Order: sequence, then C-alpha cells, then structure tokens
Amino acid sequence: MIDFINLYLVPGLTIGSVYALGAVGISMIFGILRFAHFAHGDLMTIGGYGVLTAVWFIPVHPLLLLPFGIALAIVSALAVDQFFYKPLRKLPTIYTVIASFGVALIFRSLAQLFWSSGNQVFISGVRMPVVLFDTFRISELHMQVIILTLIIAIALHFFLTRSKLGRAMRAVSDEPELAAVAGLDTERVIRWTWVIGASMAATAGVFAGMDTSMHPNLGWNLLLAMFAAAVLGGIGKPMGAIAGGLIIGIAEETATFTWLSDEPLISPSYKSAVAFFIMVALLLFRPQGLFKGRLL
Amino acid sequence: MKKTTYALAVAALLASSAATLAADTKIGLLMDITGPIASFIPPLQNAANLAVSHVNDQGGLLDGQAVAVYGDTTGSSQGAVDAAGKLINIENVPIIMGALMSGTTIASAEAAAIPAGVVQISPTATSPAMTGIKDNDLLYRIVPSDNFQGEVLAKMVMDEGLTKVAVTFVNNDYGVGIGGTFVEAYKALGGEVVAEVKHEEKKNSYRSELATLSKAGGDALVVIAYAGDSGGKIVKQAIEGGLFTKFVGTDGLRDEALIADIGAEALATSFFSAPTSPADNPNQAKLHELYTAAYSEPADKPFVDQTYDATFLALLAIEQAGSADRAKMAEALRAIASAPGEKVGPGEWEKAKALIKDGKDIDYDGAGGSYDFDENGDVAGFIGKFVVDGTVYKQIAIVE
Amino acid sequence: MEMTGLLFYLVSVLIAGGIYAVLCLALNVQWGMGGLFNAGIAGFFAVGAYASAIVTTAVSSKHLGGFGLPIPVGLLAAMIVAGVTGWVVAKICVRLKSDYLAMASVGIAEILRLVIVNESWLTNGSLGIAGVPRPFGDLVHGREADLLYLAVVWFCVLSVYILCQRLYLSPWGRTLRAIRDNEDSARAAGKDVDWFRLQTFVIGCAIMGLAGGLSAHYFKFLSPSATEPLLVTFLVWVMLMAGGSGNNRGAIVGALVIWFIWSATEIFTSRLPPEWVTRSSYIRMLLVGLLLQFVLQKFRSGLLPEKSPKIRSD
Amino acid sequence: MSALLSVKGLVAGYGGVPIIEGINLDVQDHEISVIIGPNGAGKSTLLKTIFALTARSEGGIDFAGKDITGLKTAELVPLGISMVPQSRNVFPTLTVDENLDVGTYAAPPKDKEAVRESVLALFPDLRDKLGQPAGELSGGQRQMVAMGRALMSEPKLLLLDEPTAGLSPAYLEIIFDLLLDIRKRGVTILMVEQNAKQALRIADNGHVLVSGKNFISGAGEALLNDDAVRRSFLGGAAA
Repeated sequence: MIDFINLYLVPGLTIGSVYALGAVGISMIFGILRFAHFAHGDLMTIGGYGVLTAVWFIPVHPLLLLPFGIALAIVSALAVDQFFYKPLRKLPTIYTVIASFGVALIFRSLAQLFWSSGNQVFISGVRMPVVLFDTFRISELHMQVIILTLIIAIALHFFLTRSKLGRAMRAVSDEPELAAVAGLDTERVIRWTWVIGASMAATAGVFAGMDTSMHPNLGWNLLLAMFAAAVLGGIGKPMGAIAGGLIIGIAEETATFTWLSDEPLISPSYKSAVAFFIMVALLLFRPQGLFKGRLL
Repeated sequence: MKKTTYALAVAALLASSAATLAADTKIGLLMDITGPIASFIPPLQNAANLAVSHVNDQGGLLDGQAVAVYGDTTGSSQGAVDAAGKLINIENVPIIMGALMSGTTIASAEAAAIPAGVVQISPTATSPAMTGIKDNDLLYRIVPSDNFQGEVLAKMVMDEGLTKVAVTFVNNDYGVGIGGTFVEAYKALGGEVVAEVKHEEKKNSYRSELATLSKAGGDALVVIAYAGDSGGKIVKQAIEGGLFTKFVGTDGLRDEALIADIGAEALATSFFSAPTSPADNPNQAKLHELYTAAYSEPADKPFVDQTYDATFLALLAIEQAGSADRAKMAEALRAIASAPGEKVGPGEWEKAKALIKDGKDIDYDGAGGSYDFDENGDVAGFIGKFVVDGTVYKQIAIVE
Repeated sequence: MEMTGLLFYLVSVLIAGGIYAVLCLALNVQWGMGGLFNAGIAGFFAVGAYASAIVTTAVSSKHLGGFGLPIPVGLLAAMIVAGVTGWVVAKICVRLKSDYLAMASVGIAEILRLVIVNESWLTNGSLGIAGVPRPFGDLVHGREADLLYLAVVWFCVLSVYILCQRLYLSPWGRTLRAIRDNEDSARAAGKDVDWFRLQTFVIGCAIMGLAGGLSAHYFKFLSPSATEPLLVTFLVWVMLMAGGSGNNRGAIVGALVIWFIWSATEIFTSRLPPEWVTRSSYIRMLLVGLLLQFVLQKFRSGLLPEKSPKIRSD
Repeated sequence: MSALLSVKGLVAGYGGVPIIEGINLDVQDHEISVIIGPNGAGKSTLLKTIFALTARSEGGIDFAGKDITGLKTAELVPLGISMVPQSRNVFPTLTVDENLDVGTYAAPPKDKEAVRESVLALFPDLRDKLGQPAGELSGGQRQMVAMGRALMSEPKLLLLDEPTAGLSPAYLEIIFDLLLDIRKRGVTILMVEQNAKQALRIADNGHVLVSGKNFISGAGEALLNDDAVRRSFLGGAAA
C-alpha cells in the first residue's frame, strides 16, 4: 500500500500538476479564442528554458527565478498572437489551429537554436526524498510542485469568480457575441488570456524540467495529455482543467499498478495511451466533460 | 525591390558553394540532427567536425581541404533518403558517414546510397538487420550488432555472480536490440530475469516502472538506455526511491554526465559495458583530450568516439583511394581499417597521410575500437567492462 | 553538380513528392471536400506502410508476415487496413466538431505508434521490417531502378487523382461540399451528414494507407522512423494549404512545391557560415514554420484555389 | 425637439450584399419605438448596425446630438446605448448576479450598488436567483436577466431585438409591462418585434421595414389602424 502511495500516487499527482497547469491555458484559450492551441506544449518549453537561462546567471533555487520564465512565455505568447493568430481571427478557427501547429514548430526550432537540443538539468545530483512516518517518501520537489499547484488553483478560482477581469473572461468564454454586445473589450480579454495561460504554461514547464531535464521536445510530449485534461475538465472551465490534469496524471501512473494480479494492469509502455483512452471514452459518453464545459 | 534582395541572397548562397576550391573534397555527414535523438547530436557534430579539422590542420585531404557537408535525416526515413540523395546527387560526395539511428541508416542506404554506389559508414547503427542487406559491399558500421553486446553483457552479469536481475530497456532500436539479446542470452546461461519492462523515452516519471521492477527482488537492475534521457532518470529515481542500489548499464548509460548527476558513491557497486579496443586503449584517452581541448567540455558521451572514428575512417578512405572516385571507396576503406598495417590513431592525420603517400599499408585503431570489417561490413568488436573511478570510468576487463 | 546527379536528385524529389501528392489528395478528400480536420495522418500512413510490408515480405521469425504476396496485393491490403482503422476512428469522432477530431486524431496516431513500437510480434517493434520488396526489383539495379519506381508512384498519383476528381464532381462530392460550407442547411435538406462524413474519412484514410505502402516499398525497410508526425502529418497540411485545399490539382502541385522547398532549403542552409551550419537544420524547420504562417495569411486560397468560391456560413 | 437617435440613409449588410438599403429613422427621447416588418426585411440588421455589430457601408448615425458613425460597440456603451440580442442573451455559466455585474464593465456607474438595487426592483423575481447560473433559468427569466444586464450601464437608449421571441403569452404581457416601466424611468427604447399588434399598442412610434427599406413610419396607434399596414403585416382586419 505504501508503495502505491510512494511510487504511483505521488508521482501521479506531480505529473498531474504539470498537466493541470498546462491544461488551464489550453482550456481558457479554447474557451475564449475557440481553437485548440497546439503550440501550448512548446510554450511550456520556452518558459522552462527562460528559467534555465536565468539559473546560469543567478545561482539561486530555480523556482525563485520563475518570473523570468513566465515573462519569456508571456512575451512569446503575445507575439505569436499578434503576428500569427490575430490576422486569422475572422476566419474559421481551424485556420488558427493549423497556424498553431506551425507555431509549435517555430517554438521548437527556436528552442533548439538558442539552447541546443541536448538534455539540460536544473539541479544535478541525487536528491534523497523526505521520509515521513518511516515509510512515506516524498521528494522536496514533488512537495513544492503539488503545493504550488494547489495555491495557484485556489488563486485562479478567486481570480475568475471575484475579479472583474476574471468574470469578463468567463463571459467572453461563455458567449463571445454577447460579450461584445455588452461592450467588453474582447482583445483585452484575449491578451489577458494569453498572459495567464502563458504564465501557467511556463510554471508547468519549469516543474516538468526540474523533475527531469529540459529538452526542446519537453512540452510537445506532454501536449496530448494536456488536451485530454482540458477535455476531461470541460472546455472553457479552467478549474475543471485543473481537476482533469490531476485525474489524468494519477490515472496514467496508477494504471500501471498491479491492481488485478502481480502484473501491471497496463504495461508501462502503453502509459501514454491512458490519457488518450480517457479522452475517447469521454468524447463518446460525456463530451461536455466532467464539469459541464461547452460542447463543441 | 524585395525580390531583388532575395535573388541576391540566393545567388550569394549558391556562389558560396562555388567558392569551394576545385581541389577541395567533400565528405557527407548524415546525421539525425532533428527528430527523436536530437539531444545526442551536438557533441557528435563536434566529434565529426573535430575529425575534419584534424585533417585540415594536418595537411588537408588529397590536394586540398576536406569540406564537411551535413545532411539532416530529421530522424525519419523520408528525411534520411532525401538528405542522403542530396549528399550524393547535389553535393556529389564520394562517401557518407552516418546515419546514427538504424532506421534512418538502412532507409538511406537502401533507397539512396546503395543504388548510387556510394559507401556509407554508420558509427552507431546496431540493428542486426543491417548484416543481411544486399549492399554490394557499400554499407559499413563500426559498432557490433546488438546481438554481440547483449550476449557479452549477459556473460558479464553472470560472471559477477548476479543470477537474478530485473531488466529495463528503452523502446527504440538500441534498447530493444541489446535488451532482447541480453535477456535471451542471460536465460541461456541460467540466469533468472525476475522482471522485464520496456519503457518509453522522455517520460517524466519512471517510478511505476521501477515499482514493477523492484517488486520481484532482483540482485541488480540492468538499464539499457541513455544517461541523458530515460536511463539517467531511472537510475536516479531508483536510488531516490531506495529501490535498487546496484545497476548494470551499457554504453548508452556509461556517460560522464551520469557520474556528475548521480555521484560516484551511489554508483560504486555498478558496472557498465561498452565497445572498446582489444588492448588497453590509449587512443580513447587521446581523443578525449583532443576533444576537451577543442570544445572545453567532457568527451565521455555516448557515440562521440564512434562518430569521430567513422568520420576519420571515411576521410582516410578518400586519401587512400587517391581521388574522390566512389567506386574505389569500399576497397580503400577496408585497406585502411584492417590489419595488417602501420597503426594510426585519432588525430594522427599527418602521419597517416605520409604513410599513404609512401604507399604503406595503414590500420586505423580508433577511440572506440580497432575496426576490422568482416564480409558484411560489420565489426566484431570488443566489449569492455567499466566501473566508476572518481569522476571517470575505468576499464577493468575486456571480452571479445 | 553533375547533370546526372541533378537528374537523379530530381527523380528522388519526384518520388517522394509523388507519395506526398497521394497523401495530400487524401487529405484533400477529408479536409478540402469534407471539412474534416485529420491531425493524425501519420497514423494511417503507418498502418498502410506496415500492412503492405507485412503482406509482401518473405517469412520472418521476427514479425508477423512471411506472406510474400505480390506488391499490388500489399498496397490493396494497405488501403483496406488503413480504411478500416479510419472507420473505427470516424465512428467515434466524426460527429464531433473539428477541434475535437483534431485532438482525437493526434491521439489515434500516437496510439498506433505505440502499438507499432510495442507489439514486436506484429511489426518487429523499433527494429523494423527489413527486406520489403520494390516492384520490378529484380529487373533493374542501381539508380536506374528509381526511374521505374517513379513511374509506379506517379501511376498511383494519377489513379488517385482521377478517383478524387470524379468524387469531387459527383453528386456525392457536391453534397459533401454543401455539408462543409453549411452543415445546418445540408442537414435541413435531409442529408445524413454523419454518414457522408464517415465515408469521406474512410476514403481519405484508405488513400493515406496507399501512400504508406508506397513509401515502405520505396525505402525497402520499414521502421517507426518512417512515420514521424512532423514529416508526415505536418508537412502534408502545409502542402494542402499551399496548394489550395478543395482543388485536387492544387493538392498535387502543393505537395511537389512544398516538398521541393523543404528538400532544397537544406542545400542552402548547409551553405550558411560555419558557426551556423550545425544549426542549419533548425533554421530550416523555422523557415518551414514561418512559410506556413505566410501561406495562411497571405496566400490562403493556395496556388490553385478551389474554383467555386466557398460560401462562408459565419 | 431633436431626436435622441437619428439614422440617415443607412446601408449595411454582410459580405458586400446589402441587407438594409438607405434607412432613415428618428427615435424621440423617452419614447418606445418599434420596428416591424416581414421576415428578412433587415430589422435585426438595422439594430445591429446602429450598435456597430454589423459593418455599415453608407449613411450616418447621430445619438444625443453627437455623430456616432463609425464608433465601436465598446465606445457606444459608455455613451448610453445598450442592447439585448434576440437569442443567447445571457452568459449561461455566470450567475445572475455576475451577469448583472458584467453589464457595468463597459460603462461603470457611479454607484453600482444603487443601480443594482434599482434593476432588481424592476425584476423582483431575480432576487432569489442571484446565485444561480443564468443558463438554468426559464426563457422569460433569462430575458429579464438580459434586460437587467443591459440596464446596469444606465443607458439612455435600449435596443431590444425581439424581446418576446419564444416566450409564452403570459410572459409576453409581463415583458411588455416591464418595457413601459423602463420607459417611465426615462429610458428610450427601440425594439424589433414580431408580435406587431401588441407591440404597436404600447409603442409611441412604429416603423415598418420592407426588404431593407423604410415602408412607412408613424405613431403606434396610427399604424395599427392603417389599412395598408394592417393588410400586409398585422393579418387581416383590425382587431
């Protein structure tokens, strides 16, 4: 049982937190701009490299340098929106989806150009986990990731329900035409959507990079699971995306637990298929997601 | 106006190729620069460039300079065939070094190099399928096929007295190739594989894989994966989780980055296998010294040795052939790589050039082995057993 | 740059370009005619490639196969297996709106890739299938064999083109475009929209399977590296957008032009100053990403735009 | 007396195809004006063009003595115009309270709390539903939320696109009564309505639109009794 917690549940929560933070942006962009942002994973990568670069110059704990990564991701997101997505805004959204495919490639090649394609670590060395009650082992980083994600989730909740900007975002996500009728500045809402989406993506990118290592494909490899999380949480429901991310993360890890026999339920080789199966099952039986998101 | 600028830029680019002096000779370097193994490439490009610069600093190639032309396979068969086609048809190279992955190597050989009669020499492709290809003596590699390292590793593990091990290997041609052979050979020797898990690259957590592996209680964990990727993570997470203390790795894991990351202490009981040369090999130390001097970074990374050697061999073959005639490359390559002949090592271009000029037979012994090709263009290879000694690896035994 | 070299380079560009033209025509059926966003082209391509390779190779202990059947049978099998796979996918996702189909199809491609690398009994996993035969492989050797294969590929391109053109002009094709341009009114007119979409998706997937088969026989060796999404899915999208979605000739032209640009850019990027040459591959990717943005913004209807102007429903 | 809203020679449409062609329209202060006409006459388009939601190609619009031609929707709201669209007129996942709050964003009132109170006084039914997502309400209640949201910016002119579409006859009465209440508060109303007869009864002025052009304008009662209007749009004999 303790093995289950140490080796399946906690890693599941950790990777789930990464998915959750990434999925928030995907869900919000989907809600407000109405397109599946295929470059979101690569935005995470850019954010991660932003912090990695800062670490080279300022030798403190990487999490303290998070603002550098966030800033870089925000600038990148606003720039691609301005130059690549905005000109397509009036067309069917599918053009923007295709454009985001291209942006993903642009981000990745820029990351490879500037930071090279090798694996790079934030902090090297074995970090022995904290042991609680003799058997419960959790690494410091995982604790930080999970707690920070929870804090961010709570802050996001209050932002969306209490602040004017947050409510405006939900309004645009709900009924963009009515929001325009109500005189809301849609472009401003869109800009803030990128700011928030990019900040969380950068945070997720740093978490993922710290847990393992930075490489240009880091975010792209996580994209599918984040899409699944966004769909699971209900499109346009950022809090749902958080829950969806955690669920997908835990499901992925625990699906390989020895539930029925001594053999893993699902071979670890197929771990990355779990997210996808959840997504397909959901599309079939509950396309609005668990939390009543918008049905496309 | 804009169009004129573009036209000028294009013209300038084209002209730069014309600027290559007539006496210079091109060598094709086919690498999987982008795509799934992109993270391994930067040091390998350094290694190949180092070989070319050694040539140019020490008398040049034939009557001019050696010019490296890269082709990027993009890690895909389509890209490999296309890039090899360009090296052959547009750049007109006499010989190609590469590619690195088995999949891209075989595709480019089958659909581009072999039909055109161009010798291709891969530093790293380990797929057993390469042996059986009808290649008209054009396809070479300087690493033993997976079967060999897997078998040797099985013997090493048994000799160490480990009769029960857990095995995990990365799900690509490298991992599956060696892993599959290892498991088979180990069982044949009477060992018990208590758990066998294939894993995907580039995942964040391998803890659930490790949980499965550790449950069965093996004496050690055999990790066939790269230190810079899943292999390093698995070792790290196994130690952090207190699941394994003894690891057995292959050349992919035997990377100085692993010691830097994990620490020598935690790896004290572990050992590694890697292709090496028959005797205690000073050439490797020498190459590493040259590499570190040139790029101020450690050279003990996977496939750096082989990439340098393959590039150097290709260049030697051109020199030996006396011209950039494709038809002469295979014969020349066999001549300079195989015994007998005067020994030449990494960085000794001047010596080699002089010997060739005098009509003497040479035998290149590289940092990664001595490379005597059999009729299939394969090398027998020697596998060394390495342990961690301070911040570096020490070779403690050799198996042929 | 000798002339024969240039000729054979051209031949290889045209072979690869021809295989891409088939893919592009297939995508044109799905997207250009049916408005279905398939972001998992690589998956169906891979299924076709493996089906044809398994059916036509000689006996092997390493993977399923050893049927040693003639190549046309292999290509047919490629189309059938890819079509059936497409049918299963379409059954699940075709009633969903485009973005969901995009996500689902990316996922399908990923699952198919996992199956291919993991089920070694079927595909020999990451080690790949060797000895895939080329049509008329025993007849000609050397570079000249490429000329023969060029003819085979372009025979397929032509056949698929004629098929697509007939589909496009048939009542079926008209209905399809009506659905694409205005789903609600098509539905109101009593068309079974989902059924039409399903057919479209399956036909497109089958043709993608054919392209997969053609590439397996071209490379004579098949491993997961033949199905990289970047070179299959992404590039094909760029090709169709550049060529003119909705226009079959545009699809072919787009495939040839973009493949040529993709291929030829390397000739230039590898001539960059030395400090950039090791990074030239990334510059090339960057350029292609920017090219797509350019096409989307300034060149949306493509080289050969669809003739009847689209009626936008919004 | 000059009109609050004055539309001169307005031409507008979608994709270059004009839907309204040269409309002239004056809306007097503190009055209810109603636009009627057959389907496809361009009634909604006229409303949307005034509110800058549809692209105008020719003509001008004055509001409260100011030329507002070419201003954006977000700029019109602070000047004192709001609109309630016909369908999808609430934010379904936002609560009723949040829906009302969104109404203040483009033109924040001085005393938000007072405005909210006065709006809730107009729609007392909404008071117990403040915390409920608007999407869960009935059609009539949603219409109230929508009107409430539009009134939160304290508009001088309220544009209503078929406020009674799809509502039961009982609600129809309630909505029309509310419109009279709203007018009492000094808000001018310009609405498009299908239920022409009832609408003309409460309206001060009526405008009949036929295929994108003014057909006839006049006082509500006068139009009700106009033979031509009655025959064409009100269905047979006078009520």
